[in-house]
Amino acid sequence: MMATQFPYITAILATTLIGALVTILLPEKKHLAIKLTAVISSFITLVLSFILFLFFDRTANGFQFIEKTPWLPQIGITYHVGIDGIGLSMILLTGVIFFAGALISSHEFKPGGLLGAVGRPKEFFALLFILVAGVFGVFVSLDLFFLFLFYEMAVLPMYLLIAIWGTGKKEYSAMKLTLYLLLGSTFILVGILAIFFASGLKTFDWVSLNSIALPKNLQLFIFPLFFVGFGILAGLWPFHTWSPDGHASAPSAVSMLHAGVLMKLGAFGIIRVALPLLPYGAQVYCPFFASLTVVNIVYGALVALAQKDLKYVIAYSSVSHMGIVMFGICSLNSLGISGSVFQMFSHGVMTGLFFALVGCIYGRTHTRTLSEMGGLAKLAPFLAVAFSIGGLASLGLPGTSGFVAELLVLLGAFRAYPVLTVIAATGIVITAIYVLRVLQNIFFAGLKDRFVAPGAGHKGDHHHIEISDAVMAERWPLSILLALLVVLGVYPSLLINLINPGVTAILQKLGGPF
Amino acid sequence: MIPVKEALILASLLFAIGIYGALTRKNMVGIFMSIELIFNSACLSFVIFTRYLDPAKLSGEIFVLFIISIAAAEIAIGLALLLSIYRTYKDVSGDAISLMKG
Amino acid sequence: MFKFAGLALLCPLLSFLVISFFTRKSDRLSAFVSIAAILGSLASSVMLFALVLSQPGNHELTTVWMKFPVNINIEFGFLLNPLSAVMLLVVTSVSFLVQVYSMGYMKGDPAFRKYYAFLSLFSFSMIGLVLANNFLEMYIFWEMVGLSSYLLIGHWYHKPEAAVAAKKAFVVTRFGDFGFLVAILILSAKTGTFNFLQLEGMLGGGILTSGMITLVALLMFAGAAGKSAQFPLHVWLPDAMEGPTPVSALIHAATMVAAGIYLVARAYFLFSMSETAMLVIAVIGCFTAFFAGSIALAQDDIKKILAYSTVSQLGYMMLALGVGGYTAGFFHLITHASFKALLFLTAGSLIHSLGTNNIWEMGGLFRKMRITAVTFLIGGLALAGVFPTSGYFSKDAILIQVFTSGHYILFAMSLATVGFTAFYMSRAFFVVFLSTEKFGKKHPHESPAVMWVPLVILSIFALGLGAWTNGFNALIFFGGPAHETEHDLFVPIVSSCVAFLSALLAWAIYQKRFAFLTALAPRFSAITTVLRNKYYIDEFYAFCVNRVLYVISNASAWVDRNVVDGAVNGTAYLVGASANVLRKIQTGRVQNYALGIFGGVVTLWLLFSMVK
Amino acid sequence: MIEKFQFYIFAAMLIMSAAGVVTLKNIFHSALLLGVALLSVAGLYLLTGAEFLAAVQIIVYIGGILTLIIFAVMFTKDLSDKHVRQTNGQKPAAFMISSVIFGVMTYGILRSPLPDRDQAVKIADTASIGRVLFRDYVLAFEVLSVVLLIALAGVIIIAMKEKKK
Repeated sequence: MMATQFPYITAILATTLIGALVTILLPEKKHLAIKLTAVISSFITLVLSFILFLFFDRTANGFQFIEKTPWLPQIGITYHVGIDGIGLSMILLTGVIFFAGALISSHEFKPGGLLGAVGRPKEFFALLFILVAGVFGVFVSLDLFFLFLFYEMAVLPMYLLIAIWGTGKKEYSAMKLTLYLLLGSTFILVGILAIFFASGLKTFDWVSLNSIALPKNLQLFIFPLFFVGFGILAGLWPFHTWSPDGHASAPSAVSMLHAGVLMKLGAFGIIRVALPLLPYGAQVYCPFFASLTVVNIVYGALVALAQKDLKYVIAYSSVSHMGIVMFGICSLNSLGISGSVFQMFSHGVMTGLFFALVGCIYGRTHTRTLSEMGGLAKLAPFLAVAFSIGGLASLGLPGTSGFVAELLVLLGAFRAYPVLTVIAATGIVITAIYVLRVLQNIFFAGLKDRFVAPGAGHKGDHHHIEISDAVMAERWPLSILLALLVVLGVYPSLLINLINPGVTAILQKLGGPF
Repeated sequence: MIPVKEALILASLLFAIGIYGALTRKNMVGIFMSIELIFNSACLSFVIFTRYLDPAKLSGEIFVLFIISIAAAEIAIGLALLLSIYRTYKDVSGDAISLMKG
Repeated sequence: MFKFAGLALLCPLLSFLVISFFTRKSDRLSAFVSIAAILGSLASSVMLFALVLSQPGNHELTTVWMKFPVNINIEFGFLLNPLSAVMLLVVTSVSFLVQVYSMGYMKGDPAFRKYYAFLSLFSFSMIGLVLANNFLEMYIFWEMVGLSSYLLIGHWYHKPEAAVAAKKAFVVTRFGDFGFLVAILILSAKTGTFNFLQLEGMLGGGILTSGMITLVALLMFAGAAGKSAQFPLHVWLPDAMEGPTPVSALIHAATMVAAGIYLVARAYFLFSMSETAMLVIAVIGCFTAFFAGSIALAQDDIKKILAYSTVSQLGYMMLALGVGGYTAGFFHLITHASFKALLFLTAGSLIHSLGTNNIWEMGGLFRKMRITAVTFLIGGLALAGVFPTSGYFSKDAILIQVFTSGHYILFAMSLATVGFTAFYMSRAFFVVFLSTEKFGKKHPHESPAVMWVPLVILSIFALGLGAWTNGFNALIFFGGPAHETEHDLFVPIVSSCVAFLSALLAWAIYQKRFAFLTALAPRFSAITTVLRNKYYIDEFYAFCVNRVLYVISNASAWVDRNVVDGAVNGTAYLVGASANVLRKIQTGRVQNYALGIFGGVVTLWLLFSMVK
Repeated sequence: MIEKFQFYIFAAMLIMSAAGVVTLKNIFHSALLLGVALLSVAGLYLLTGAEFLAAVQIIVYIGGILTLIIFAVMFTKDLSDKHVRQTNGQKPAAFMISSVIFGVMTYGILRSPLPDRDQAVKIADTASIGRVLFRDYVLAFEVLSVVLLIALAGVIIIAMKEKKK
């Protein structure tokens, strides 16, 4: 097919990097041009990823859209990119979240908006672009060196994005996040180098490395390194504490990208690197890590229940949900891993939605404390509906993608660890409690006196805050995310059929599908 | 001809003395002088080695020439710096200047 | 045949979407769309019922929902047989009547369209639940009815009680659903399928050990108990009365709460394989019936009386299923749907007219609201099981079943419950309709036709469904049709006597107010207090949630902040502190550094030479 | 034999003067002793047959570098009197380190397979050094000249800047 010869993947990476470049070159004052560049290039990446989705051959096994150019052949580094269904679903997710995030943050840069108070849209978007380029890069890399490079590229801009445009104790959070994630990267780097030297192939190429079996001792030694290293980014308990602080301090779009996409890099890394390259290690360690991830699920939900700050609730719910992702991975069977990839997508969309909504709400009420809100459904029905649907997806209600994901993970995990699965399922019950608690606190029950409809406050009145419903710039991104949640909940095969071949390939390395 | 091993031992002794001086001298000029001793020890070794190993090519001697020229440049710059330090601090002892103290 | 099933399922969904996205501007249009859709469903379910009558047995249509390269069967489909056809008929007809009724009841409500959208969503989910051909699909719709119930209970979300009640309903049922989910997980892991018919075959083939079957059955029963408000998960149902009354009639009396019963009936092949599970079901059902009936005795809110009565009746159905009375239990579900929906709607009519729920603020309404009064009476008689209403037939079938099963304690308790039922219904009737007028300046009036016509239709069903007993017995059965036992008159006579005596007692206390009876009241004050407070179960749960769950949750949050994160910050502090010590090495003196360099070189030399 | 004798004489001179350079309290004396040490090295060069180097050593080191150093000593004269401590507190450690360095190097030299006797030596005359320098090492030579130029300029700039202040 002609269409497949166009280097789509490189085009996606290039679009984001060119976007960054253009943004940097634009004059500081031209806010509109900067925002337009951001929205347009994010839209192009979305379109490109959608084209990939359309042209992707669902019947074929293995990787597609492969591009391969030697980069530093002396030490076996190749620019080798390509996607399987797992990578493709993550690319779609990134495209969607990026687009929504660009829209939302363009909106927030308006005077009086959350980001408008800080200003500097140029630097913000440039960093955002670099981050996204890194994210895309990880999902497409078939070379461990590039994978690591892109991984770092995605992590580092986060520091500036949070420390400059964040809220609250942003410097602390940014520092904690960066140091923690770099700790994880160190583990990964050691693991990658160990593979490089132990394989004897003198190459970082994933495909070549995947075709051989690494020595068992080595696998035993480095599998935990990879799992913990990537797990840190995925919020693995007890290495998760960077995430609530980071998410709570970050601006909306950054939280969206971070919780929505960046945390997935961790889980994706485990699926792409740790499982296929170290199958023996996986079999040995996964029962142990499975119990950690169950702690993630239940404990994350319990802690979320006790939070008073809305963003912290969402952040801890991410910890809990990422636990589901990793739990699915640890099940080491096709239902579980497919489920966790699906959950990665679903949670990405859902949490992107949540953080966008939190931004919308915070921008209106100027508070994130749950007890200070109430009854907002009356003034902002759209936000209420959007939050409710997101919440329902979060508690795994059928008809939303969250259900499919959790169901698949539980079905898969039950075959491997029945008792742990039952414990994990209790976490899902607790999720229902805290999601409904949040919904009730913000949107239902009596409307707080402080909040009035637009136009109802008096001039110069500082006691009342005027609350309006979502405007178009907010409705569009939110609607896209909502639609995805529901469509995938009703017709999951859209993704499942993509994911399955990739998962099967991994399972074959693990000793056949079961 | 001179005995090789003794000569080399002599050079290493000179080197050790130079190190000792560089580590203990308080005055920067003293440090410079110790460094010159170290240079000389190196040069001496070069000459001895080239005599013994490769007398035809003279590479050691050429090297020594370069070292001497560089030493000259070094000492010129070093002393210029020393003078400017002296103007600023009225002191040229090695432990007087500790701006980078942690 | 499947065309009709699909039509019945899709009509309400379409109506939900149309109302949500298109007819947002018009109340009338939204109501019209919704009613038209449910009428479509009703029509197709009638057709379906006719078809099933003509060719009984199981008809299955199934498609793959998600495909996996392992032997697991995630599918979506319809299973049509007499059970689902009858249930479908009940659901669509009650939905239809309630939707019509709501036009009058909800008139002028600011969220009228939302209300109809959610009613449609509910109908869709409920129909899907009924038609499901596998456990997973059933679970999906099961959760969705829970969602619609949540949304409708919280219809007046700005009332804090409503918001809390909605949340409580969702969470409590979710506890039960947890069991259901685990049961599904076990089944899937052991058999690789969720399909009812396949599972029936596999279980018959002995794929599970009996212990495993008991476990699965009990877990599944937990789900059913949550939905059908069985003790100890019954607490949400009375609170759910915060929702609009037609919703209570539809969801919390006739259809959704019966889903638990339906689940047990659907999975009867599973339950009947485990005697332990059956016994548990019977005991819990019986206890719930007795217990909720006793609470209903002392309630003042007319909707709460009916709510506890519903819990109690659902207990009956469970009891029937538990003692093997498959037909009887399910028949009671149907008759109960008709007369309980009727009772709720009449209560709605009263509330609509008076604006209060408290029976003591009503009184003497018989003359003002004749249709309501008569239909209420019919419903009450049916509930109390008086001959010849439908309630008589279904309830006595259950009692006979319990009696013949030999569980005499259960029989005694259910007999007592009959007494309770008769007592609280008579009490409500006497206080509301016959006692002296108390409504003061309010002017009670009969409700509009759009409200009373459904009442009349329902009361016809409540009266006449009993005539269908034999036909029903021949249609819905487990194993083989229930044999025509020669009518043992002992049970009906005893139960009727009990009912009559209780009614008489209520009459004496609340209508005649005989002095010697009212004088007794203080002696029972302790019991009344306990009953009024619903045996303090809510308090116990509140304690569990606030003291236990929130304490655990706060403790975890504390641990997270101070132990887990404390370790992180501690590490950071440790690094900082050691840097504080180590920075003293950084003297700023060049010669010190040189010393370090040479010292290092020397040390390395020595080390290497030692290693050699 | 006479050469060996000459060698030991120069060696003794070198070591004693070097020891003086690093230990004497008077920095001016040290500077003078440094001259002696450099001279001894030049002598050793002569003994090894590198006359050209010996000449360069004397011209550049003693004529240039030593002069500079003495200038510097005189500039900072107020710091070189007897009352000022001329050593820091690192004496013991420095002594240990330098003795270990010496020990290890000596050990290595003694253990090495170098024969005690020199090979037959062709006298390296100035002409051959010039040939090698301008043929084989011409590039390095040119670079060196640039380095020297830069150093020259650098010295001037450093000195000038200070004057402005």
